[in-house]
Amino acid sequence: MGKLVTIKIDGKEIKAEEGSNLLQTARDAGFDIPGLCYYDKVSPSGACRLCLVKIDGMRGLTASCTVKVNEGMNITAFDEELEGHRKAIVELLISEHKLGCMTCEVDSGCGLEDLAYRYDVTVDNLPFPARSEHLPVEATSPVILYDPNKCILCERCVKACYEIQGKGILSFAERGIDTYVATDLGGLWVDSNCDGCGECIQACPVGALVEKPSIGKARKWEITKEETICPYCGVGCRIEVEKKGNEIIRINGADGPANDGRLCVKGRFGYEYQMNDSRLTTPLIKENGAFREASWDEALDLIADKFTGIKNKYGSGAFAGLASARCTNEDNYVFQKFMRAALGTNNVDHCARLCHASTVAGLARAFGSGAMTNSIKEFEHADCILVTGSNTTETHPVIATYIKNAVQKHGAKLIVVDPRRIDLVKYATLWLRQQNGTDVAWLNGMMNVIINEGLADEEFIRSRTEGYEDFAAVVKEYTPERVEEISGIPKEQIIEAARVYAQAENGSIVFSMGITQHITGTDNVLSVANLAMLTGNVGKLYSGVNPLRGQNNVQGACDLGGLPNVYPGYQKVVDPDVKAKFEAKWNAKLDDKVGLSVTEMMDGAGEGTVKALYIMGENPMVSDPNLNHVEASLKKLDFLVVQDIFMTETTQFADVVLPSFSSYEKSGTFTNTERRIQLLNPVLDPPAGTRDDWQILQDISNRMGYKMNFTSAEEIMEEVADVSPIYGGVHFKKLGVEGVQWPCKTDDENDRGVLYLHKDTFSRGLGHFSPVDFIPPAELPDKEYPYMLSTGRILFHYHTGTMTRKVSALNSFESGPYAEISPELAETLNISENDDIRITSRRGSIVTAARITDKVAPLSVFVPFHFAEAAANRLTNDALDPIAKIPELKVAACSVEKA
Amino acid sequence: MNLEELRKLREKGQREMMQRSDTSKYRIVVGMGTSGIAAGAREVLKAFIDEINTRGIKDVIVMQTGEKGFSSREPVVEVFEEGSEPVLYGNIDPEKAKRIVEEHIGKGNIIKDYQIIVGK
Amino acid sequence: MATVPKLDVLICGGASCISNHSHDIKDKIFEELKKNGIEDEVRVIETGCMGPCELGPVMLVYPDKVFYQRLKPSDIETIVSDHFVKGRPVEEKVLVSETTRAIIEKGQQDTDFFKKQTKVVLSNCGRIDPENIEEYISENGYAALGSVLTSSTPDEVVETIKKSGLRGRGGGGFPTGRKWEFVKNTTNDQKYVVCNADEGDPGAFMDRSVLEGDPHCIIEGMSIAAYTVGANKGYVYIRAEYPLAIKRLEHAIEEAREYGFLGENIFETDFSFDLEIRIGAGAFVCGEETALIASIEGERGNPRPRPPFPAISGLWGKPTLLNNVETYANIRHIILKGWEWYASIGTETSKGTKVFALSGKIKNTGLIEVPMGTTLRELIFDIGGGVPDGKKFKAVQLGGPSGGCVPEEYLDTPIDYETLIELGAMMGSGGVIVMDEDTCMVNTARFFLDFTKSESCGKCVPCRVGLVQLHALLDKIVKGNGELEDLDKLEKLCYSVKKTSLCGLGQTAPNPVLSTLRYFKDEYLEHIQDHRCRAKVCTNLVTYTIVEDACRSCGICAKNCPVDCISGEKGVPYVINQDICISCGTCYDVCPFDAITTES
Amino acid sequence: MRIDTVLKKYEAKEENLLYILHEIQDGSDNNSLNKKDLEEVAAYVGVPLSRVNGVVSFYSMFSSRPRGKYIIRLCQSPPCFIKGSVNVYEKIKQQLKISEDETTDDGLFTLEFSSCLGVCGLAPAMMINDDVYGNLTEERVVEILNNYRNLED
Repeated sequence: MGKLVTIKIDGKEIKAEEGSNLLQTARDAGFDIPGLCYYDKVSPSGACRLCLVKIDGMRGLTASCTVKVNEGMNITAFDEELEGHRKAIVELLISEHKLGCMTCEVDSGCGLEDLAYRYDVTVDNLPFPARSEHLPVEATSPVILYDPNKCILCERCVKACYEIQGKGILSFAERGIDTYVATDLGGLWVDSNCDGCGECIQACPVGALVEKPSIGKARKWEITKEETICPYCGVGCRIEVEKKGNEIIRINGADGPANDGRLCVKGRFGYEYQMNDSRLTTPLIKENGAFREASWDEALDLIADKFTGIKNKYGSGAFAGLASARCTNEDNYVFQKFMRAALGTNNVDHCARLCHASTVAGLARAFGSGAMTNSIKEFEHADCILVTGSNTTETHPVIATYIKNAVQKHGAKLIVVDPRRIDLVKYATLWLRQQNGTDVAWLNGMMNVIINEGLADEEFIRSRTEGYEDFAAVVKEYTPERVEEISGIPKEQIIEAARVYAQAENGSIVFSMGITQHITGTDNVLSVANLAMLTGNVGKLYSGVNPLRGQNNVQGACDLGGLPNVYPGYQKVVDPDVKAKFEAKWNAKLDDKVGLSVTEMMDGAGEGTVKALYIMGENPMVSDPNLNHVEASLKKLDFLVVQDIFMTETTQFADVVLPSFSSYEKSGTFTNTERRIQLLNPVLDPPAGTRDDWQILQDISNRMGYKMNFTSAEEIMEEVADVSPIYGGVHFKKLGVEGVQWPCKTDDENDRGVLYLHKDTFSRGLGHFSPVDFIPPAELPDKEYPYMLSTGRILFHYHTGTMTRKVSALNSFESGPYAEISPELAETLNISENDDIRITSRRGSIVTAARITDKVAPLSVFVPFHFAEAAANRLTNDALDPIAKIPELKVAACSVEKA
Repeated sequence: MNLEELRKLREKGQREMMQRSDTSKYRIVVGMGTSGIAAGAREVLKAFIDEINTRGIKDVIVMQTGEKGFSSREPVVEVFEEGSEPVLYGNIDPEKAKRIVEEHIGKGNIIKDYQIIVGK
Repeated sequence: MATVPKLDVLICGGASCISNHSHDIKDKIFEELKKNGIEDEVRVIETGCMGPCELGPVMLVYPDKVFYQRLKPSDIETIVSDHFVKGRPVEEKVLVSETTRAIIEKGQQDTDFFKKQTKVVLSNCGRIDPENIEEYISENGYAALGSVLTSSTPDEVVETIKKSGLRGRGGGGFPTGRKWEFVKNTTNDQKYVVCNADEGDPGAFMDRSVLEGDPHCIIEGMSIAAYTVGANKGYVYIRAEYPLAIKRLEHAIEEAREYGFLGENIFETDFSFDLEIRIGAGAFVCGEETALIASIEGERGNPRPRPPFPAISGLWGKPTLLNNVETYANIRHIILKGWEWYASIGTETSKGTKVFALSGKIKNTGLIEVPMGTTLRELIFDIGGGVPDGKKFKAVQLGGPSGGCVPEEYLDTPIDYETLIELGAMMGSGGVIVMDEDTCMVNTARFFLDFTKSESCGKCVPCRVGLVQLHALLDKIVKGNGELEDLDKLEKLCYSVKKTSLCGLGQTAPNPVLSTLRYFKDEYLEHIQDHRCRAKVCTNLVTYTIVEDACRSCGICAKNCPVDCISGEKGVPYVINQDICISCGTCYDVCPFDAITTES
Repeated sequence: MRIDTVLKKYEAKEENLLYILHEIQDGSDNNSLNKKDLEEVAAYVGVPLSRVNGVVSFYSMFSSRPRGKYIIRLCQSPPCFIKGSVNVYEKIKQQLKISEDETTDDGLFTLEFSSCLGVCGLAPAMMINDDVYGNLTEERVVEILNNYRNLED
């Protein structure tokens, strides 16, 4: 908050912050100065000229949206002259505007319509003829419709696309009266690089840009709006759901702490699955290989009976459960409590095993806490951001916008280290293209340079860390020359990257599964932590080590104990004091051994030691490595229960399928990737016949004799706060729109948790340097399988596609599987674009369409893993990181041939 | 570069201007701004050089300058002769240029009907 | 050495006279002069078109003020022997009329061309070789820079410029010294000086002329400015339409670097400065300073809101001094000759000289430089030689599309920034476009709006849409469909566009409409009420008819009529079918007997 | 000219965009900027494609449509208007059978308007590529155009 100054508007004295926007200040003070081009999220244009005011001492009229408040300003906001000019401007706008208000999507919510009403401007009393010829409407985008005839050229969309989203797909083309908004080089919208985030629509004050899927669905006055959290990725964007009855009409970005109103294409347009007819609305029981509908009582009794039988016969160790990164914290708490207290096993895990198990393990060892150290919006203010193994633009689109903002608005240096030419490369100062799975090598190489050139933060190392000597001894061996040999990155680039990162005032590291999904995942994470500590880039604002968590609540599912080794709040199951505490709190006898991880559960099922599996909202039949093995294992189970909202590739193997709530229907909380616990709002009524996940579990538990009496999600969170110190201060009443960031240990309303971790002291006391040596991936290309296979996500689909593949808007961007191959490879194998190719690994084979692109390295293949019909995970390697048990999804050897 | 060097350079330049008049009796200066060129000054300049070469005249140099401002009289040519008022010719074309060489340079006769009457 | 001639003989070299063999007459005169041995006493000058083409070939004799018409080579022998030798004009070839008196008067004025001029900015143009830095140095070049760098503080320079009274020559007339002071007083480690060589108004071309003819004076002016405000980098933004100016300046910059006038430690001081050229690509609006900055940055030339002013936040957000070519060209003269000298020229509020570009319906088109305070009449008639072809002066347009039209009755106003504003025009860059009776003022206003609307960047509403609507209203009037209330609408909208537009383009674009409405409202009324265009320009309002007596039934008009609305046959005068006629004027142009008249 | 050679001459900064575009266009076969070139320029300078398109379409001297070998820029300044540029326009139209922004079938000439060529004293004027012609009359227009045509024979 800057200095308060006094200004006068139309004679009224107003206190305002010095340097604040005059138009905003005036409006906040109740002066309804009109203005169409002003948008508080982008730089002012001063283009519409409606907000003109008179300011003493300034010549002529001044657009108040472009003026900063100064002490003593004396402003005339309304007089006859100004209002006359404003009316004239509205008349001019109306003379150019296609007046189709009665069929316009934004009728009654249109800035220009409001002003026409206010200034009594109609077609009949226009002093000049209205424009009669109309330009063609641009409707080729799957999600956005642009009507140039309604466009008032306020530039808000153009600025939103560049200044907010960092994309710059839109620009004005031509000039003067012929100006219009064009994409890229002016071609069709559908052919452009527009990825459909719709930020432009949100910025449009009139009906020139509208959501195509919403057209004709509802008038503005039929709509009610409620806010909740986006169901997709780990960013945790706040959304405003517009609904008519129980149907979603459109979704807007709302001002949440992680997104400032920004959204991506999935967040805005990915809601259609919610209205899909194939939604599960009744429990299903498999009989003779086919599902039949069943009552809740029948289904739940059956499960309770079966479980009791198995428990009696094989003991608790025969159970395993997959908690869910898609469900709420409360669901996950009840799930693990059910598994641990009711069934008596620590065999609980979830798909975090497949994404960030190594992060949790590595960062816990280095820092004492396995989460993102800093917060999302801090990225915008970092001087240097090193992004590695994260295709942020596609996997965490809104986080990518802050990284782009840092580069474009504040001149930050971006270093991308990735085998693929990902979108962020366009924004990068440096792009280092390493061989897959050589991360320890290049990280050690950078640190070798930093130490040799005296760029290390010696004071930080001395006062905040331990283990430096051993670590430095290993790093010494990784000269840039040697690293070039291992990683394929030219040594000059390693040196340059080392300098850029080390010399930044605030260097931030962003990583994701490109780092974690290796047999050396934990080593990789330790190396990343070493790099941050070496340069003192942890424990302060705008810096840190920032693993981006993939799913909406993967952080929460881990926090709440959806892991085989810890209770909620990362309290170790092997710690007798902890066990004793939980036994007392839960009034149950608990398992004292670390349970099975996801991959181990599948092995156990295959080997027959695991008899019953309970899956809550996960789809291992697409998401897990080596699917042929998973399939065989699932088939061997005695009893499989799956809770979900749709039938999936996994439910087909279930004995009982239970229908639950979708995100839009849920109460409870999600914890996003920056450790922020945010409150969900049930914006839609769930379909009849469905039950919330935690309620289902509680019902089964009660039927099995372990009583749980929660009546609401809020009550569950109260228990969480009670048993888990890092959530100790988390209460629904306190969360509001901002939420809190754990650790939040006190009930104090002002304790909003911790923005960035490890200030002054690490969670574990001193930061720990680990000496890490390079180990090559488990499987490398050879004669038989000569190419490097990697997998990952794409922007338009989510995880196993259960939701997104039921959204036609998203399907129009990308409807099915494909494999990226390089032009070189295509030429060698005589493959043309869209040709069917067969990709084979030691574990399986798929056929999919070829996409030829220089995104991938010449001898590499990339396959998105969302698509069951050509599931990448039929090919992937389930070799594990020995510490974190994470499989090496990012590296496998494969062969490619024309199918 | 310092002030002294600048002064020397200036004096040298001024001297050369005078010397130039010593060695060359005439200096033909063609206005080669865009206006002049648009009106054909380039052809005029070429005509002067060609004609002087053809006739083997030695004591004349042809130079260029910017435009004097007489747009309506472009191309404009000024003939300097040691000890005389410069003569300003307007609306010159290659033919007229040849005549200037022949008459003015060759015989010392000012061609009055080419002269820009305004001024002086 | 030429002797002073006793007689000046002006032979019309207009196209029409030439086609009537005026060159034969000229040759004959030379022949006769020689024969009579008086070639030194008579100066023969071929002039531009004198106007009365129907009387051609024509010839004027001064100081006798005799006008000869319809000359044939055979007349010359007598004229030379009787008139030139004996002083007795050959009466039967002499025509005395209103028109000829006017022509004679005008010819007289030719000789006034130089008398009223004072060359400061243009002093080197057309004198030195612009591609030879040593010639510039010989003319005291870089002496001002040397003196400032070695013996003046930036404050002293500001003071000198302020006291000189120099005001921005690009249009607005903001005091240059004060602008320099603003930029000097900002604290920033990076500042820029920029030269706006995106020639302000169409119709003004002095900036091009200076860049082509004396490029070093801009480098020197900018260097002095950079030293004064604390900048080390400068940009000259030139329109791409001026390839020669770009080439000459590029060359000059190279030379200046070579001689150490640009670069590090200039004149062995701490001052370092370098200059780069940036070129436009065809956008009039880039002459506006914030649009120019955007263009230098490599963006669309969309103006940016002010405040912040470029002096505070300009190029790349840094304090930026922006002056135009002519302003910078004045600097070295002020430094060398002192502010007192400069301030002694001009009027109370406007000091020094101003370069004007005379164009349009004026005899001596070109660049002239006069002290501020010279009257428009002196400019147009004494120096510019008045309107050619015997036509009547109607108005002078000053300041291009941003300026206004001034009628005859205000021609005696001394020119300075303030008086022109009062007249509804503006100094602009100094474009002086003269219009004669053949110019329709409504159509002219429409032309200007057509120009500004197609040059509007489109960013702000009043300019983008307002100019289109103003143009549409004018178009309606020009086409004969105007209504009286359109005049009110025009005026009201002009006022709003002026007051609310984002940048100078929109703020001044209505001026041509407002000034013509002010001085030539009768023409607007004629168009609307009488469907009449007195200049016979607005084709929809002009009726062509064939004068029966004059028609020789040759049929050329019918043959050329694009809509076949002329009919007739041998021996009978042709007739135009007015229902079909589109008033294109083709028949009028092709008729060999001038049998077609226009009415409005 | 290969676009790389042009790019190499300039620092990869947005401020060089206009220079680069001019040079590529001048070196092209058809006085225009094609999509591929623009994509390369955008990538080199580091700005979004849309920014490049915005610039190309804003400035009248750039064209993304193929144009003739000779670009005629007819001055539309007020002095030229007053001195009859309309007649010159009509003559060119008649001679070349093209209007504003059109190219002759033989790909030789494109006719465009310019806001001012700065030779107002010689109005009406036009520019053909880098050469300016003043004091235009209908006859002179024919003569000039023929000169260019003859160059091709």
